[in-house]
Amino acid sequence: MNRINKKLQENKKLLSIYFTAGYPNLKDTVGIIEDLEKNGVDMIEIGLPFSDPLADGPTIQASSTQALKNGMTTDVLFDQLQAVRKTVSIPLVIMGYFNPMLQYGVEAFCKKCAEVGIDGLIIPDLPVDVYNEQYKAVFEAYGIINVFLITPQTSDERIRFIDSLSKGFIYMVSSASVTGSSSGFGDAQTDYFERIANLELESPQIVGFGISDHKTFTQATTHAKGAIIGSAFIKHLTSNGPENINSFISPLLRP
Amino acid sequence: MNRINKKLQENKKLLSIYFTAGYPNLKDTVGIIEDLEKNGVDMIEIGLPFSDPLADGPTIQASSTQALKNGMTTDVLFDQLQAVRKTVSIPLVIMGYFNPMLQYGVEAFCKKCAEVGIDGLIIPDLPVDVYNEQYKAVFEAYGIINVFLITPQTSDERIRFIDSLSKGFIYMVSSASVTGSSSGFGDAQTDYFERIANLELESPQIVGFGISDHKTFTQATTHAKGAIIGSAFIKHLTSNGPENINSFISPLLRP
Amino acid sequence: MTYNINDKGYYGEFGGAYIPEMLYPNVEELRQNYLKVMAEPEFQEEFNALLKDYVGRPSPLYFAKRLSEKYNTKIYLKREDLNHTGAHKINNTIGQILMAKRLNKSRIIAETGAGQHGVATATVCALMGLECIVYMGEVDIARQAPNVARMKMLGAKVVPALSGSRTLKDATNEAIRDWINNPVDTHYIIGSVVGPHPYPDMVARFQAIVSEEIQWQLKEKEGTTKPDYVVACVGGGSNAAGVFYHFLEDTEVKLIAVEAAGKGVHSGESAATSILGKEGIIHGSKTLLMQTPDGQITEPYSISAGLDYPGVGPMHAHLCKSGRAEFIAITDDDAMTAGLDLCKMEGIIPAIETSHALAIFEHKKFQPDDIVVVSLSGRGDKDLDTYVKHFNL
Amino acid sequence: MTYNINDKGYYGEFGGAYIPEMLYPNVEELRQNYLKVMAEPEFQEEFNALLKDYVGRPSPLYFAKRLSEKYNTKIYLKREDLNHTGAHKINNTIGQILMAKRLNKSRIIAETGAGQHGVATATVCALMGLECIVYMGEVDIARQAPNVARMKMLGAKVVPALSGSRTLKDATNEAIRDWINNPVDTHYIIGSVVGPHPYPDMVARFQAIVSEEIQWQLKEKEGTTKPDYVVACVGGGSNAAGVFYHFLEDTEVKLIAVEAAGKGVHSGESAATSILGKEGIIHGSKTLLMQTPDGQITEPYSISAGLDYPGVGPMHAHLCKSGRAEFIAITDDDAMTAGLDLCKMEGIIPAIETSHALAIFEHKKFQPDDIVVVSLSGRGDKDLDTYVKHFNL
Ligand SMILES: Cc1ncc(COP(=O)(O)O)c(C=O)c1O
Ligand SMILES: Cc1ncc(COP(=O)(O)O)c(C=O)c1O
Repeated sequence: MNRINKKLQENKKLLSIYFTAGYPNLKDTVGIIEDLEKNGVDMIEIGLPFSDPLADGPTIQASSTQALKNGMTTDVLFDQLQAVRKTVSIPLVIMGYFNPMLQYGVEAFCKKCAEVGIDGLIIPDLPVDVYNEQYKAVFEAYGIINVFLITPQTSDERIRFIDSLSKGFIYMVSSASVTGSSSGFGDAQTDYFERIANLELESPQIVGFGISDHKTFTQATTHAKGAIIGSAFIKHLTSNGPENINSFISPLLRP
Repeated sequence: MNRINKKLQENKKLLSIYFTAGYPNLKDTVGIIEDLEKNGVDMIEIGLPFSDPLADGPTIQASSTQALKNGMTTDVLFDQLQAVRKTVSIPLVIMGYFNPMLQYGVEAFCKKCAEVGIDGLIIPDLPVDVYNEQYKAVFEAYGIINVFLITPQTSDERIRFIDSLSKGFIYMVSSASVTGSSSGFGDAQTDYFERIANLELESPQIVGFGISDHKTFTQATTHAKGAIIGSAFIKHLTSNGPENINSFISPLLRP
Repeated sequence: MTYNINDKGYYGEFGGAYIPEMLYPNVEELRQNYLKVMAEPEFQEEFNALLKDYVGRPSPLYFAKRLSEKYNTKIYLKREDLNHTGAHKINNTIGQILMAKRLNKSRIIAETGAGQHGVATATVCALMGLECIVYMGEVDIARQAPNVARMKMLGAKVVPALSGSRTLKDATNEAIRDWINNPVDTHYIIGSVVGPHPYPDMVARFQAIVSEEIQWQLKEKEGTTKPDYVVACVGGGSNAAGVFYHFLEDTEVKLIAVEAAGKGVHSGESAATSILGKEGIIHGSKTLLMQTPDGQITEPYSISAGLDYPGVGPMHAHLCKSGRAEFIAITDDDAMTAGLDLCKMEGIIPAIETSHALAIFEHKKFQPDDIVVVSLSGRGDKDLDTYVKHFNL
Repeated sequence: MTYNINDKGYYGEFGGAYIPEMLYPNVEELRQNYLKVMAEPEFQEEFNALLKDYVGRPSPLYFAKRLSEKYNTKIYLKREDLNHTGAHKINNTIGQILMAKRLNKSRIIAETGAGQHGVATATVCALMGLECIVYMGEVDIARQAPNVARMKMLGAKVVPALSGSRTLKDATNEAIRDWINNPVDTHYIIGSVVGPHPYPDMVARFQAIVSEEIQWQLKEKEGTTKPDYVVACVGGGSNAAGVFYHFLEDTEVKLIAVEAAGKGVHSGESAATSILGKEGIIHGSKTLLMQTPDGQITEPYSISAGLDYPGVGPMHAHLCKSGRAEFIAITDDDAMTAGLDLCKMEGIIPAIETSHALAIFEHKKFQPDDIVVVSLSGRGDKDLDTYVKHFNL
């Protein structure tokens, strides 16, 4: 069973952390992953940096630009991850834009993911239909879970379609926005969270975008299985470097 | 008999000098006239300054602008000339643009000219035909001679027409140009001078434009009755002030 | 009473050719030929083909919906701003360059204020491969920099006029001086309905295409060839002459000429000739002009270089004196506001000259079913700096 | 083989809609409606009326006599520079603003490179009274200052894009981010045949008016609807799409797409996508784009802001790969020279984008009886500073 599915079966709200591979320094990737696991994080999204991350806000954009400047590439990332499974056991997901994967070759990419122990992919600009028609078979052949996004604008019908294709969890974008945009949740989010809960989907949902602290994590996970923190963690790395991950994670879990 | 006609009967080449009234200083007008006569000049064109002297080059333009700044107006000029005939006996001609005369009233202007002893007018922008149809009677009533211009482009036919209207002399523009343009005469001018001479006009011709020294004066008056110096004299005034007129005139007449 | 020119070259008591003898051969040549040449079928054909394929005529007659709603009347904009080079000026330069070619001239001179006429002249000279010299006041060179750059790109020589107020009047003086100095090979393309006869009439005839189009365009849109009002700004008056032309003798069509009041008609910084001017002679024409009691021409002022002229063409002097056209003076500020308003309401950035005409709606009330045609004489690309500074954009 | 789009939104293997789920409702709404709306008679009527009365269409097809003589072939210039706002871009924004209104959008966003699309968008927003936000790279804001001023005058908010090369690509990223953040009330008016399906097709259809006109205009002038060659510069490709559109399937008409070689195709400072690009995904579309072997999008370079884009629309990727169109890359210097040449020979100052297309005549020999139609996609008013500096005028 894929590590993601196993993790989703645990009887707890999951904390997932996104960070950009190669940021702040090229070789921080694995250290950060290890530290995150040590500090109790349940799942990690490793950002494969892209020159034109159009679904991301300024924080993640800036970290991607820096990571690319540091020398991060697809090959370098896979090299760094080569031995990650010797030390890390929580689910690892690569989050990245489709073009670098396309250039690498989608099959080669999936194969390599499987080799190094990546469990899933989040590709914001690979639409569900294209995945379904062209890439599903490859992903499944290599046991890679593709994670789809839904947003407050996604219709119930489409959500059910996405649910039917999901093999792991659904990435529930908290509000219509790029990453790092909103701070805190209002009535609109609460309504949306409840609407989705009422759909009683097969796939568990993990909420992303706009989660930055214990409060928003708790709000987001009232109905959902877990939540993902991205920009807030990148900001922490920018201010505090990769050494003090504990000071970010521990107040999140034990306020 | 008008002083101009009398002067034209003298058996000599006539030297006529143009200067701008009120230049270099507002009250220089009469003094300059008196000095010019004393130094042997035969006729004087007194420039009534105009804001937009479109037939004049930079030298006369600049002197006009300065004269206006000094406070020269039509009234001021006539005031200054009130007593000029007490000291000056050579022909005096006012050279000016038509608009100031029009504003003064053409009849009033002629009347005033007659009163102060002005013998003729040169009005570059009053065309022959307009003069002929509208103003001839007034000019003649006050005994004011209107002086017409001809240029190298003027056809023989038109020259004869102009000749027929002329009561004094014809102002022969040496070359197609604004004042102060050319320096010295070439073959074109010589041909033109000869062509006009051959027409054997009734009115004597006085050449203007491009005469600056004894040489050009001599060239210009080989065929013509006289010549007018304008810009060169203004330049002299600008450099030497109104006191040293002798140093300009005497080398012209006695090189 | 007729509002057109008579065979002596006068509109009523205004017009004529008050030129130095040095210009006589040139002006006379033109006078004797212009109507004949313009009547030639080949001339007409060439002129019309260039207006269509090169200039982009007909220019649209655009119903300005939002502006019409705002002022509760029917406002049509005659879109001369869409002409090649961006103003009505090119209608005239196309005509005159063809005229110059037929008169075998190889060298072209022009004056310019806003630079639109300079650009239009440089353009047709490039098109015909003729040498081009444009005189432009030093002040205007500074405030209409984009047009100076355009003229240079088009291969014209731009010569600064340094005398007087260093604006349009002085540029015109310099052009006339050039013409005096170059009487044989040179044609002077005057940019407005000013100057000695036959220029006012010739330029008006070349611009008359504008009102000719308005007639059939309005017929298409409103079922009538007659607007209730035609409104145009007046510098020298070529734009107004063009939109008025075919309506001159039809007094059911009311004509409104808008002049530049500058900082206020009686501020001492104005170019409102119809109010401040008196009969006199400027640039070879008997007309209304701003002058001292002594007959010295006054230095005008307007924020708009193209209206910054102390005279108007003799046609307009006659229209004013006879009461055929209503003359209204609009200040810098009111013009600028009307210009910005057009940008925001209709998505059209007008030349500041044109903005004066647009200000009419804040100054005069029209009836809901009045058809008001405003000449959108030019686009505002040349004026961006002035607008941006004025409004602190 | 067909060169048009298929019902899945692909031109051959290029196209599609590679968009984040956040954009799905917007793009899907558009996809489901665009053909239906465009087919509505009232839409057609409103679109065509605005093109005629507001934009000034048809734009002339001008026979460039002197240029034709110089290159000994028949050169026609399709005068999109005469459109309101000065380029072909407005054809598309008129169409899209009407679309946006029918989809009940109240807020408009756009990206712009040269500023022409930004101006065209700001213009139609003013016309319709809609809020307008334009994203523009910081570098382009500096080099196309006149267009920035125009957008401000038209009431648009210009937001600088500060990431990447701070040019068109980055402005597009920012616009997409805005759209993601404002999914309900906002329509994104993309300025070229790029972006996710249905944008490339929708924009091409709005621009198709250009080749439709060329057909009947050429019929009038040459007795045939078919030119031998059609030449257009390609940034994203909307201009080329417009002039190619009605000739796509008729292979007797040869198509030439001109890209910006910048300082030389292999100088490292270029925007010649057809040579330097590989298949990939940019701005929601599978197409050719300049990228590292690793799939990072390369920062392009061209002196012309409108061609300074690392991709081309999927239609053009297909035209290139299939060989239907010939792709030629022109350097900064050659483009500038061709631009100045047009000024001096024909009195038309072209946009620097357009100058790239004009440089074709120094790079390819045509036969004396070839009819070569070049899209004069825009006027050069926005580029005066760049020209003046380049040539030390
Ligand atoms: C756009 C525009 N409108 C009007 C004028 C005023 O000139 P005229 O009165 O001759 O039309 C100018 C002069 O440059 C101009 O550029
Ligand atoms: C005049 C002009 N031509 C061409 C282009 C290139 O864009 P596209 O290839 O979409 O026509 C631009 C872009 O701004 C432009 O302004």
